[in-house]
Amino acid sequence: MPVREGTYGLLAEFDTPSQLVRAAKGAYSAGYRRMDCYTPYAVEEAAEAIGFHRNTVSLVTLIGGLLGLVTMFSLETWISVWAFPINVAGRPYYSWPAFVVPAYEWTILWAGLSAAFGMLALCGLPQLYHPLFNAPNFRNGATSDKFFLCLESTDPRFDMVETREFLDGFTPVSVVEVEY
Amino acid sequence: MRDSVKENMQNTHAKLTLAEVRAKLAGQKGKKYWRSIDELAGTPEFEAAVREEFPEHSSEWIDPVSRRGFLKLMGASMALAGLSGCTKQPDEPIYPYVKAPEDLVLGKPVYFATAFPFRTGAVPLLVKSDAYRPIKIDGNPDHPYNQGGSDPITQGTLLDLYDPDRSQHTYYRGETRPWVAFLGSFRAMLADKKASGGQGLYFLSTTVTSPTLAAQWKKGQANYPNAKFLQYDPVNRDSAYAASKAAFGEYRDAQYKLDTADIIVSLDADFLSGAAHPGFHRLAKDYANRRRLDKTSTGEYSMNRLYAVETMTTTTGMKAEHRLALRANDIAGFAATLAAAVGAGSAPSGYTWSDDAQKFLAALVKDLKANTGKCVVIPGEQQSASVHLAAIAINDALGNVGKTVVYTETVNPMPTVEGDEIKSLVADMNAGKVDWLVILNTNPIYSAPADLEFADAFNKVGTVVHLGNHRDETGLQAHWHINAAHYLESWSDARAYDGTVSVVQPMIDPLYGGHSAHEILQSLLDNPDVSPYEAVRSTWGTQAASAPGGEDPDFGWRKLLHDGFLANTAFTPSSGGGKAVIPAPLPQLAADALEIVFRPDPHVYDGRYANVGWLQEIPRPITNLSWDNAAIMSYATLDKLGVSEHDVIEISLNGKTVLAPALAIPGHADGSITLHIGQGRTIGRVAGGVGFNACQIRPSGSPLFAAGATIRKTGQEWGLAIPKSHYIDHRATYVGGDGSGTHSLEGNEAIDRGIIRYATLDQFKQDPGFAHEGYGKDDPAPDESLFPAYRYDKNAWGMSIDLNSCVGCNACIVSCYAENNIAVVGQHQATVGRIMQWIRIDTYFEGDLAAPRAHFQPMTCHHCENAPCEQVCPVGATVHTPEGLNTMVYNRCVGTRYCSNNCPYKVRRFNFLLFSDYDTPSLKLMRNPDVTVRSRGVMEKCSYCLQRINEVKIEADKNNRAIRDGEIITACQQACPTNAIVFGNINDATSKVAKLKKQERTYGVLADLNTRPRTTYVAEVINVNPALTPDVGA
Amino acid sequence: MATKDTPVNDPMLDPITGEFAVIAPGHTFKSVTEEISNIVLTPRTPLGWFFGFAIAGGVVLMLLVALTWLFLRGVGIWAVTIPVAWGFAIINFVWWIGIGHAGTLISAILLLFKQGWRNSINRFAEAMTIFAVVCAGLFPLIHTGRPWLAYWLFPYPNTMNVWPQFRSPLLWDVFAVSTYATISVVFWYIGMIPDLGTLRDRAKSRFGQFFYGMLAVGWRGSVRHWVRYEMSSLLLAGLATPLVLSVHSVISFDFAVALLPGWHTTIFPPYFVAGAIYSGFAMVITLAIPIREFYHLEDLITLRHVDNMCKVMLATGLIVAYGYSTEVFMSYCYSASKWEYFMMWNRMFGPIGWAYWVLITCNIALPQLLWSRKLRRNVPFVFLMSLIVNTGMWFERFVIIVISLSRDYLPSSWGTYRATKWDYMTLAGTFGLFTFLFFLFIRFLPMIPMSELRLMLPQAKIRAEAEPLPEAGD
Amino acid sequence: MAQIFDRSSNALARASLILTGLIVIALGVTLNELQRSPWVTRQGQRADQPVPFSHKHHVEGLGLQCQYCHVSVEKSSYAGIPPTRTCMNCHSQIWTNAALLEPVRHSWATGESIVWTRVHDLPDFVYFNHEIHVNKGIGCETCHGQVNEMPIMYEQNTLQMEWCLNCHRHPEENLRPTSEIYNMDWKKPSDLNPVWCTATQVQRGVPTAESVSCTTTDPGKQMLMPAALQLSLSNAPGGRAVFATTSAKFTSQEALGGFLAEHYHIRSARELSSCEVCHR
Repeated sequence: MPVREGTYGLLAEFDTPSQLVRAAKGAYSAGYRRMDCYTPYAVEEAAEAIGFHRNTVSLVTLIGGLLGLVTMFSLETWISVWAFPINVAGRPYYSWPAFVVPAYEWTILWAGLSAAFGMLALCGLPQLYHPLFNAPNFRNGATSDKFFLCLESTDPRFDMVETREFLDGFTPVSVVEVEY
Repeated sequence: MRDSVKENMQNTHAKLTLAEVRAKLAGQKGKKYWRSIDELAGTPEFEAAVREEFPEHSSEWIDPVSRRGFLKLMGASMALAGLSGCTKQPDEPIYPYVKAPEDLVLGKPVYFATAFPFRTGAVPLLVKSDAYRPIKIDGNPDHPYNQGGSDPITQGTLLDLYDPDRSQHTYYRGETRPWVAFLGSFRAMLADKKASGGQGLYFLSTTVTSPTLAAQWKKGQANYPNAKFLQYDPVNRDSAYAASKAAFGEYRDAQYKLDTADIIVSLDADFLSGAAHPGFHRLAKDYANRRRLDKTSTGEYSMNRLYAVETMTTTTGMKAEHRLALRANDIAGFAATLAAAVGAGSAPSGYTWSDDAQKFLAALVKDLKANTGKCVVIPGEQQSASVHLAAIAINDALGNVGKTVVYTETVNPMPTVEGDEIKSLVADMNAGKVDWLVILNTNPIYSAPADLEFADAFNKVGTVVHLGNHRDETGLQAHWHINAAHYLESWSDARAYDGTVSVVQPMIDPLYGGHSAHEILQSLLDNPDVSPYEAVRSTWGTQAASAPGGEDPDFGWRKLLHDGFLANTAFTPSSGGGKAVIPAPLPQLAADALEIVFRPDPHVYDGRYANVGWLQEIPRPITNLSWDNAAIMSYATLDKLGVSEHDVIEISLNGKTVLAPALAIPGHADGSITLHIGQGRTIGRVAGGVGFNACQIRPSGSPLFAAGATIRKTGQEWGLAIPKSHYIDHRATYVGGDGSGTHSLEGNEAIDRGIIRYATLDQFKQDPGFAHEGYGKDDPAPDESLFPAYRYDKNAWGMSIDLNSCVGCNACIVSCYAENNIAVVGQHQATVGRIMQWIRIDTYFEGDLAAPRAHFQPMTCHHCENAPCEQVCPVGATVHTPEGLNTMVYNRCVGTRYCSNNCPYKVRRFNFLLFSDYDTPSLKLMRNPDVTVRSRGVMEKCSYCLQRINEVKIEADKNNRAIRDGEIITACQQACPTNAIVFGNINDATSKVAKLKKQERTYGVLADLNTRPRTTYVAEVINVNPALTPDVGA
Repeated sequence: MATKDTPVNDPMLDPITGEFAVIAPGHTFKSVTEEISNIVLTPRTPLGWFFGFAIAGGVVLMLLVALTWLFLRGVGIWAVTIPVAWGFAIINFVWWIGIGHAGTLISAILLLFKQGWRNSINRFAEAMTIFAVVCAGLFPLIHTGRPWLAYWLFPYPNTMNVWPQFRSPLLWDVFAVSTYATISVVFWYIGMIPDLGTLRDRAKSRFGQFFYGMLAVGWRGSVRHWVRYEMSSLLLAGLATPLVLSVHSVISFDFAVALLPGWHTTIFPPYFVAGAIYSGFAMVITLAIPIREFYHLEDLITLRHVDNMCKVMLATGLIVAYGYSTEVFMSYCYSASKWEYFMMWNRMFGPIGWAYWVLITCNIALPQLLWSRKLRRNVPFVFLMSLIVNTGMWFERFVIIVISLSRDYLPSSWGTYRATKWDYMTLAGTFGLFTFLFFLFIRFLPMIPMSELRLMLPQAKIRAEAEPLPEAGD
Repeated sequence: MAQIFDRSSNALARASLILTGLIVIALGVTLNELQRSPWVTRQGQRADQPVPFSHKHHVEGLGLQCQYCHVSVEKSSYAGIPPTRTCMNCHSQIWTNAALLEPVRHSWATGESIVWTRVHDLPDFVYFNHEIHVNKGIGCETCHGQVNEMPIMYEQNTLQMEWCLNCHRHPEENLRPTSEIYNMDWKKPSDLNPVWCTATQVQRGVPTAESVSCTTTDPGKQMLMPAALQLSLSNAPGGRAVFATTSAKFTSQEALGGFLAEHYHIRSARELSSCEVCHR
């Protein structure tokens, strides 16, 4: 990603999740869209407040699981019926009941890996460097006990002064400017 | 790796520390030193001392397996790095011939006829030779005597040939010398003694079997009339010879004709368990042929009936319809009583018989009298002369002579009572009369009766020469030791049981340049350099040349070598003969007296095969004992003596003592302990330290059995290796017995589970389908499955085993070992249950263990069509072939052992450690090149001799023809003396096996599991005397 | 309901339900975070940790000795033989895998059932799963005769054109266990990412920041991420649930698919799974109680947890007991099969019958004491009971594997089994390995999920009006 | 609180993730190739032999028959390595002083074997049988390559199990008339090189070679019957056999292979690819 200069956004710090949700709702209704909340645990209300509903993790998982199922079952069938058909214990080459088990396991394996890595990929992780970490107070609390709302400078409504005032209206602990 | 039990046993020997070993050796210099360290190294004390110094699994560090271990770890770690599939094979060199023999086609075996000159009569052989290395020994199928059958000992002589412990040099006082040095010294002595007629020159030989050797001695004696030629083997035919001398005035051999005998009575004669009984191959074959339920011309079943009276439980006794266990001492009394009852002699006084014995006697007498001329009484080799005389008299009285028994000249050319010869020799030795003692292939220091103190007498002899296969106990003490040539390496001759002459011809150049007795005796003659070949040829050449044939003067001789025997040389029965007078038998033993019975070991015989790993390891019939020997007794005696199995007891007899572990077996006579001779050797990597030497208490006066023994418990235990199940369960009522006495849980379960199915002849007549009636005895139909059955359209290999014919002799097992390169695992591993045999003979004891009925069942891989093992192998290392073989692909096996768990027959064997010997050069020569030698971590099992199938298949395919019935013979089938095993194509309705499988008596073991086994059994039918046991059978 | 033996004024007790609290009252986001993260981030390692770690390390060395000898000599150094071709290795394998199941159950199934109390224990229960699977996974590898060829169990293109045989339950095991290990690690790691972020942000040392920063992959607590994260966790839990049920079912197939009496039974899958959870919970208790004492985590792992886990043990123990009684019923009363009949008789009264009674005592008889609430809250007793149950479950596998194999169809081939010192060393060695890994885990990773505990605090509740809470934020 | 990671670390992290994936794939591909590479199989490698024996010179140059040295190829599993005597048959007369042949003379003089290095080395658990292959229409060249073009012997094919199976699963692709077994230059039939074959009536018990006769020259244009056919005519017991008078023309290996497989009674692919065929 290209290195950008300037301001990433304004970061408001709150003590309680309720304050954060209120601020986020306010910002959303004020027309801000490019923004995000940062919380030490999952605050679903905050996500709803900033209008994040779409979630494709499930779909990725489903596709992964089906791929695993098909891959393993066809592998087993190919091996036992075509690649090297051998009479094993008088059983048919196509012993499908036996093939179910590995196929089942691979369904879960592929689905699980898709769920985990799909989630990371959708989140854009790993992202070791992020402008937010430049904020002096962010790492003090975002992962332990503070709640943050960041309005990003790329939002068309963003204005350094107006937005700061807007945020101050929610009585945050502080509002700081985050640089790239 | 030996367990603590073994260590305990070692502790019963005097303990040594390494310091003491050094002290023992200190002060001994030069020539004495070599002898001591050699003597010491093999002794249990020395082993114990080593263990003491390196206590923790000392043997693990010492044995060759571990030395290679580190290299293997390197290999393994490289492999674990993931590249083993890619590792390269090392460069393999090719050593072509410089001049190739013209008739040799490398890769194709050649077969040669020869004979194994065993002391009970020659066993005619056909030896398979690969690039002139004998790799498999089997009976000669064309020979009239054994018709292809063999026995465990004969099979085992192959390993004896390649035994790495064989003596490899001529030694003089411990230093190697060339053979000519001995010859020079020997001939110088002969020249010296020429004048005195050989005064002071003694020969002590093993029983002479070679007519040529006898002829050589005869001529030699003419030159040296005062020289003496004596014979001694610890197991001999003294009783038979003494009896025949008494009855006929000269030594005679009895030949029994079981093909015409309806009633057979064994008076302690174990004629069904191995070559230790003269004529075993023929007797077993004739016996079995009368048990195939063939019908006579009148439509009756021509089945024989066997009665046995014996002490030690033997396969003969267990095959018998009716068996009476008597102490060895009392059998003579029984024989005399029987003789009196049939009108030969008078009944001995002072004998009282139990109810059972009286009932047995009455029924037997009745049966015999009803079958005069069609019955036979066989006396035991290890019974007294009085029993033999009684048998002669009974057979005479019943009109059997000339019909079921004939008397001929002796098979061995120099019959003698050996027990007397050794006594006279020792007397002469002690008297200082013996100047030179030449010991030929016998080992008196080990085997002479203890009270003769042979070792002491030995020191009074000027010069002792020992010719032997091994530098054994005697060889180590003798001044001269000469390494003997094995019979597969040398020329000789011998007569089979029926008298037919066989020529022993060498299969291979002597591996270590050994020499034979012929060469030594020839020195006595005027032409001392005549080779054994010329000597043998001069004996039989004329007779052979008279055979009709081409103009070639060599034709007859070549035919003799080709056939392996000289036709029409069987003995003609001597007519007439003397009258047997039965001497008064020994008085009946008091009820509380304890008797010791000495018997040859069923496998290692008198100790001469003690270093043959196969024979040591394969469980003996009945006792199921692998390695070791034991004080064998009945359960009642065990209880009475207050000892448990595996307890080490001290047996004292006439002031001599020996330590022996106790072992109870079903059916042994009470108040009697059987000791097997042949163990307790002190030399050899296999034999050394195995068991105890029963000769240590053997009295020269009564070498067969002796009363008056006392027992003392030592408090030690010895872990006897009994690889087969040996739990004896006392919960008789629960397991299905009648609640009285001791029953075998296994035996009852085997009958209950339909593993053993049998009926009496009467039951069979009424209900020929008895084998398929009852719970779990109906085999599922082929299509009784969710899945469609696999169709086998072409060849479908199968096996049928006739349980009526199987006598449990173990020949098949040894044959399988030789054919399939099966590894020997050793005493400890055998104890743990890791014995590798692909075929075993399951023995089930039914009923009260004091008087049981045994059932022998050879058990191999059943090649189930729905093989449970295959289904569970994760890598497909065991799969089915289109011909229905369950194949084991060793190189694919990763060793999960799941297949073994899922095998209901438990016939799979696993290489838990590196059991195969990859290092010993001589063993490499012996291996069957067509069978992979299995390495560690690999499962293996019976393959139906796949290599033989493939060989025949390729031959047939080359010629575009179908495989003929009988063209493929499995190794077990080939060795079987009774033809109990039949192999072939079950899809070919005309094949023998298919016909057998159609018999109503044929059943599959555990077939109700729907495994669809390819091996089936023909159920046993026994011909009981209704007067004795009316309620037996399935 | 408050009972007489629980003081009503105990702050840990909910005044209405009488239940113990899951978290002691008075905790804040900050206090929770600090209490847990300080265990990891403190520069001073407790002496006791070093002590325990050294002992565990010593036992691991013993395991290495045992394994080296094993690779040198072969599996023959163990007691395995014919007919008992599977011994300690497979017993230990099944036992360890079973232990692992509780971790997955706590993290997955209880998550699906929205059992909040699981949060305090799920992280180390999951860690326990992974380490148990590591110990378990060792055995199928080393028990083979030629372990260097164990990769043949995987289908990969090779010059032999030979493939694995998919009808074998052992191959199913390969896929089940490898999937289980992978999913468990992934689930564990995904669950740990937010906490790793916390550690990254709280770490003082540069190395700590870097180390946890790498592991946290830049987690910054964005609610968008949180939503995906929660969904992913839920899906993983949803996948892990059938997985955990299938894994022990598949392992039970190793036996159930075979035709051996005592193995060939359809009841194995459910009863193996219940048994796995049974022993797993016992192991969680075995681990939780010392940790709770040592690190003074009584506030976070409360008697409520102990009590609940005891109840789960009791419940699964009863399922297992039902399984045993069904086996007896099937073989003695219903099967009409002589094999089955003999198998059960032999299992109870045969030469190794004592093992069956050990199993019954440890798994069925003694755990009935857990019906008593008082005993369920008696920590030393519960600890002892957890050890008893684990012993019993080990013997369950011993009974199934060894006794069934020792006397099967053909009486001639009956045998016995006597474990060697190498067997014991390997078993003990895996205890060491397990403990060793666990010591590393509690020292370097957060053993209680902070982010999930925060969610459980009363402060986490969103109020309609933003009114500063009195205690919030300090 | 400063950044722990540099700006570039994001790109680095993602790049390394992708790289790891690529490395894993590359490793797999490498191992897969490695196990079939000449480094492992020794395909094409010329071993260090005591005498640089040239098959090209002896076969192509001098026209020696394969069986002159490899005597047992038709009758045993083992084709046979010639004894020193075979070398000396000629080399006692020619090249008697050649330095290259010193090992041969040394062997002859001392009776010690010439120690060759095995070129076609199968693992010990593989039981290959020359006799059946040669008798059923697999030519030397099929496995050993054009030995007549090899100055120093080397392994033409991998001799790996997959290579064996390839033919055992499709034997007809490599079958040729048994009369052409030793023909190093045999070409599979095509439109330009047709093959004519005549089969006698299917007879059991007649060696394969005698039941079919083939020729590469059009029998229609030729008066003489092929030698092999004459042989079988005269050998037929009691004139029982009746022969087809016309011979079939084959212009593709597929057709010829099918014909030969039928008449040589080649076992089915399933039988031939069964484990016990090669492993015992």
